[in-house]
Amino acid sequence: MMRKYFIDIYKTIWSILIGMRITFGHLFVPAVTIQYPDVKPKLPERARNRLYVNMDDCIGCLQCEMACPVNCIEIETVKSLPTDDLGTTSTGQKKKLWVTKFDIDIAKCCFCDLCVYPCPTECIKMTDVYEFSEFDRNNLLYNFVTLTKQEVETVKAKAAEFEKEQAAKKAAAAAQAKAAPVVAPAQQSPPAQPS
Amino acid sequence: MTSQEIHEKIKLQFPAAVLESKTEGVVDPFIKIAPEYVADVASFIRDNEELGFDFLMCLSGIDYGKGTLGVIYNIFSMKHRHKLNLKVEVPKDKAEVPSVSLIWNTANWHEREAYDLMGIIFIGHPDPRRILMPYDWEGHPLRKDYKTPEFYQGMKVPY
Amino acid sequence: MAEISEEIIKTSTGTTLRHEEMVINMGPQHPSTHGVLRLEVVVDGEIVIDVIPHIGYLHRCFEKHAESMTNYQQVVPYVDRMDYCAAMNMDFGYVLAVEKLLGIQVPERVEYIRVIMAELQRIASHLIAAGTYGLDIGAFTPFLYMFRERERILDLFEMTCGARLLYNYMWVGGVSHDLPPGFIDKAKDFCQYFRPKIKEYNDLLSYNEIFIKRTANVGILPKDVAISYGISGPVLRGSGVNFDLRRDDPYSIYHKFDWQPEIGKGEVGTVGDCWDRYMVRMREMEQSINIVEQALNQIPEGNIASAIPKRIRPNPGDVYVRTESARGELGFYVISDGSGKPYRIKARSPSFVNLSVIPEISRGGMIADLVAIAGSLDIVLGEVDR
Amino acid sequence: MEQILRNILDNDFFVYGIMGIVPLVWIVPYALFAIWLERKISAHMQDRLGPMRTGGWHGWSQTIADMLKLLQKEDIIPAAADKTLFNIAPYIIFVSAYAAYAVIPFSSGFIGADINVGIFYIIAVTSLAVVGILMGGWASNNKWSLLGAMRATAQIVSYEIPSVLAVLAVVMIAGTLSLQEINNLQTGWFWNWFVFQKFPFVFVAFIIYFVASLAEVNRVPFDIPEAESELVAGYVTEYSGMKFAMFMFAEFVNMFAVSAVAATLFFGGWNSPFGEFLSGPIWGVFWFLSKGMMLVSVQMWLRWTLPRLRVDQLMYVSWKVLTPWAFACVIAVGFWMML
Repeated sequence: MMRKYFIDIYKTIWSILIGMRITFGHLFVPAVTIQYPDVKPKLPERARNRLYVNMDDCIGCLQCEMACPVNCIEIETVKSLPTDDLGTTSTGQKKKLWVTKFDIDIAKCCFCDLCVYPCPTECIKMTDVYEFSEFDRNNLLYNFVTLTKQEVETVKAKAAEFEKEQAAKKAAAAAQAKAAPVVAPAQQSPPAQPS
Repeated sequence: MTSQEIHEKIKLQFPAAVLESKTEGVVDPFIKIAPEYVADVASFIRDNEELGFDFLMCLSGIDYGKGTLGVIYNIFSMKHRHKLNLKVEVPKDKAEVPSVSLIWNTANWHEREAYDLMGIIFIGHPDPRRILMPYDWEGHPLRKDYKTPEFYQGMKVPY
Repeated sequence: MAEISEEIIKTSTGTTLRHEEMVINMGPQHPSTHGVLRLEVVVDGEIVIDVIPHIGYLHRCFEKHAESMTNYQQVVPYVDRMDYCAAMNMDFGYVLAVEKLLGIQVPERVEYIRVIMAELQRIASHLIAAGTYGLDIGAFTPFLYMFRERERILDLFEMTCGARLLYNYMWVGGVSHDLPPGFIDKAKDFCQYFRPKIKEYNDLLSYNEIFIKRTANVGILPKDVAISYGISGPVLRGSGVNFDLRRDDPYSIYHKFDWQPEIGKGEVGTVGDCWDRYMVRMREMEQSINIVEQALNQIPEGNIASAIPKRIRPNPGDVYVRTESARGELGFYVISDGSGKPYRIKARSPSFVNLSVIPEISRGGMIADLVAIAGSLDIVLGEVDR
Repeated sequence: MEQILRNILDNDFFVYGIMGIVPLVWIVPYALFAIWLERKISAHMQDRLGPMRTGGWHGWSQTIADMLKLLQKEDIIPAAADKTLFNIAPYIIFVSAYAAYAVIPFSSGFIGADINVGIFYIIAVTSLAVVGILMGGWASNNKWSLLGAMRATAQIVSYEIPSVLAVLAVVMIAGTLSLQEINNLQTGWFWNWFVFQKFPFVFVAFIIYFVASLAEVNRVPFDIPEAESELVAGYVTEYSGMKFAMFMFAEFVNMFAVSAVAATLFFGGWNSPFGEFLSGPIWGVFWFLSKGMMLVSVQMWLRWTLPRLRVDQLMYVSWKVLTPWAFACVIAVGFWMML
C-alpha cells in the first residue's frame, strides 16, 4: 500500500515532466495556421463549392433537377418553335427548349455533386468559389437564365400561340380528314436573341 | 447453425407461433411469427444453449401499408455467430406487440423509437415514452399515411 | 422524470437539516455533451444518483426523408449527415446494403478504394474522439494536435472527392471519382508521418498519470452488460469482447489484410473502464494505418465506373447489412417494394445504442466521472437522433 | 500655495493613496500582457499562431480590444439572483488579490508596507477570495455556479495548509515574517537563495508551495471550480461584461501574487542572481518582475499540458500527499537547523 503511494507520486511527477517536455518542444514547431483572408489555400481540382451553370450549354433536360436530393434547383422550360434556332451546345447537341427559369437556391444546396453527374452536356458544375455569404437570404437564390423577363414573356406567349395553332391545326386536320383540306400557314417572326 | 436449422428449432418449440419461414429466394432468410408469441420466442432463443441469441442488432418498425404494421428483430448470437431475422405483423388499429426490452436491453430504446415514429405499442415496456420527437407531439411520423401538422404549439411546422 | 428523495436529518444539537437530492440539466447546451444531448442528472452533492438521457434535439427524421427521395442514390447525402465525423463509414454501410439488395458486385479497385477511405475516415474519427476526450478531461493541447492530423486526412479526401466533411463519395455500385493522381503517394506519406505521432499522444495524454487516475476504474462496463445492451465497436472491445465486424462478419475485402482487432485489457484499471475504451481507439488507429498501407500497396488498376447502375430498382425484398463504422455496428435495414424509391430505411446507429447504457454505468460516480463516461462512449448526436 | 502643496504631500493619507495606486501601474499592463501571453504560449504549444490581427504585430492589442468589448457589454444580472451579493462578489475577489500587493517588495527601495508579519498578512488576505467565490456562486442562483463555488471553497481552504507549511520552512530558516528581511537574507549569488539551502528540503517545500498555489488560484490541473467541460464555467457562469472581466483580472493578478511570493521566499526576490552584478533598487524591480513572470509562464505551461483532476483526487493530493510532505520538510529543516 505504502509502496503504491510512492510509485504513484513518482509516476505522476515523471509523466508530468514528459508531458511538459512534449509541449515545450512544440513551441518550436512551425505553426500550421493559415492566415485565411490573407493567405488562401489552393483548393484541389475537384473541390466542390458553389454551383455554376453554363447556360449556353444547357438543353433544359431537367436531369439535375431530378437528381437533387434537396430540391434546390428549379427549372422551367418552354418548347421552341420548329423555326427557332437556339444554337447548339459545345458538345454539338441541338438545343430544343427555351430555358425560361433556372434557379438554384444555394442556401438549400448540400453540395453533394449529384446534379453534376447526370448532366448530358456537362454544363452544371461545382466551382472552387467558396466565399459567397450574403446578408440577405434572398441573394442566395441564383438565377442563371440569360433571357430577360420580356423575352421570357414573348417566348412563352409564342409557345402558347404555337400550341394553340398546333391544336387548331390538329383539329383542322381532323376536320380535313372528313372534309376538304384547308391550310393556314402560321405567321412567324424570329425570336428575340438573348443578349 | 444454418437458418434452416434455427427455424426448425423454433418451429419445434412453438408450432403455433410460426406463420411463415423462408430461407430461399430471399436476400435475408426470415421467420414470421404471431405477435403474441414474441416475448416467449425471444426468451427461448436467448436462453437456449444451442441458439444463444444474446445480441439484438436491430429492431425496426415498418408500415406495410394496407393497414398492417410490422416489427423486425435482427438478432445475432455472440457465442455461435449466427443470425436470425424475426418478423411480426400486426393490424394498424390494434398495433400491440409484447415488449422484449427485458430480454435484450437494446430493445428498450429501439422499442421507444418504434413507438415514437411508427405508433406500435409495446406491452410491458418499462418506460414507454417518446424518444426522438417532443413528448407532446401528435401522431407517428413514419407511418405512410402521416400528415405533417400545420402547427406545433403555435409554431408553423413547414416554416 | 427524475424522482427526488428528501429526508430530514436530526443533528446532535437537536436542530434538523433537510437533505435533498438535486436535479441538474446537463445540456442540451453543455460543453461536454458533444452536441445537443440533454442528461437529466440527479445528484447528491457531487455524486450522481441517476441519469436520464433525453435525446432528439437533432432529430431530422432521416428515415422519412429517405422515403420521399426519388431514387436510392439521393439518400447518400442524407446518410452522410448521420455521423458527420465518419461520413465515409456511413456511406459504406448504406451502399453495401443497397448493393446486396440489388445483388451486384463492384469492381475490385472500388473495393480497395472504399476500404482505404473507410479506414482513413476511421482514423479521422478516432482522432476526434480521442481529442475531445482529452478536452473532456481537461487537456486542451492533444485535441489540437489531433485535429491537425485529421486535417491531413481531410485534405486527402478533398483531393479525392472535393468535399471535406460530407463526402457523398461512395455510390451504389462504385465511387463518385477514381483516386486522383498522386493520391497513393500522399496517403503513404501520411501513414509514415502518422505512426510516430501516436506515440507522442500516448506520452502526452494516454499515459499521463492524471489522465489515468481520471479514467481508469471509472464507468466500468462488464462484458455481459455490454452484450445485453447491444453495445458495439470500440466500446464493446474496450469491455474485453473480441468482436469486430470487419473480421467476424466480413464484408468488402477486409479478409485480405493482415490486422487484428484491439481489445481492452485493463492494464491500468479494470477491463471495460473508460481508459480501456479510449485506448482501444488509440490502438485501432495503428491497425487502420496497417490496413491502409496494405491496401495502398495492393490496389489494382481498373475501371471504377463500370458497375454503377443507371437505374437502381431492386427486387422487392428486405435486407439488413451491418458494417463496422468508427463507432460500432452500423446497420441498415432496407426494404424495397420494387420501385426506384426505397420503401423504408431504418438505420441502426451505433451511437444511439451505445448511449443507452449511460445510466447503467454512471450511477454512483461523480459529475466529473459522468463527463468522462459520456466522452468515452464517443457519441455523435447527429447519429443518435438521425 | 507652496504651503498647501507641502501640506498635501505631508499628509499621510495622500502618501498611502499614492502607494496604493502604484502597484496598479504594474498590474494593469501586466494582466493585459499576461492574458495575451497565455494565448500566445498556448497557441505556439499547440502549433497555432494565436491572435495575429488586432494591432498589427502578433495581435499585441488583442486583450485591450477584449477589455474594451467587455466594458461595453450589457451587464446582465439574472432575475433570480441575489443582486447585492452578486454585485459585490467580483470586487471582493479582486480586493483580496490586490491587497496582497501591499506587502510584496518590488525592490529594495519599494514596498507598500514593510510590516513585520508580511507573509502572514498575504496568507490572510488571499484567503478572503473564498468569500467572494462563494458569494458569487451562491448569488448566481445557478446549480452549476453553486457546485463550482462549493468546489472552490473546499479546494482553497484545504490547499492553504500545505502552502502555509511550505512557507513555514522558509520562515524557520529566515527567522522572520517580514518579506523585505527575507529578501535581505538572500543577497549575493544565486546559491544564497533559499530554494538551494538545506537541499533538498526547501526545494521540496518550493514544489509544494507552487503546486498548492496553483490550486489556490484555480489553475490547471486544479481548475475544477471552473472546469469548463463539467461545470460550464463554475462560479462565473452567470457573470458577463465587466464583472466577468473582474474575475478574469483577479485570476491573473492572483497568479502573479503567488508567483511573486514564491519568487520572494525561494528565489531571492529582487536580488540579482549574480552578486553585485546589475543589482540596486532599479534593477531589483527588473529581477523581481522577471522571476515572477518566469513562474507565471510555468503556470501557463502546466495549464496547456495537463488534464484536470477530480474533486476527490484533489482532496487526496492536498491531504495525503502535499500536507504530509510539507510537514516532513518542516521537521527536516528544523532538525537541520538544530544540528
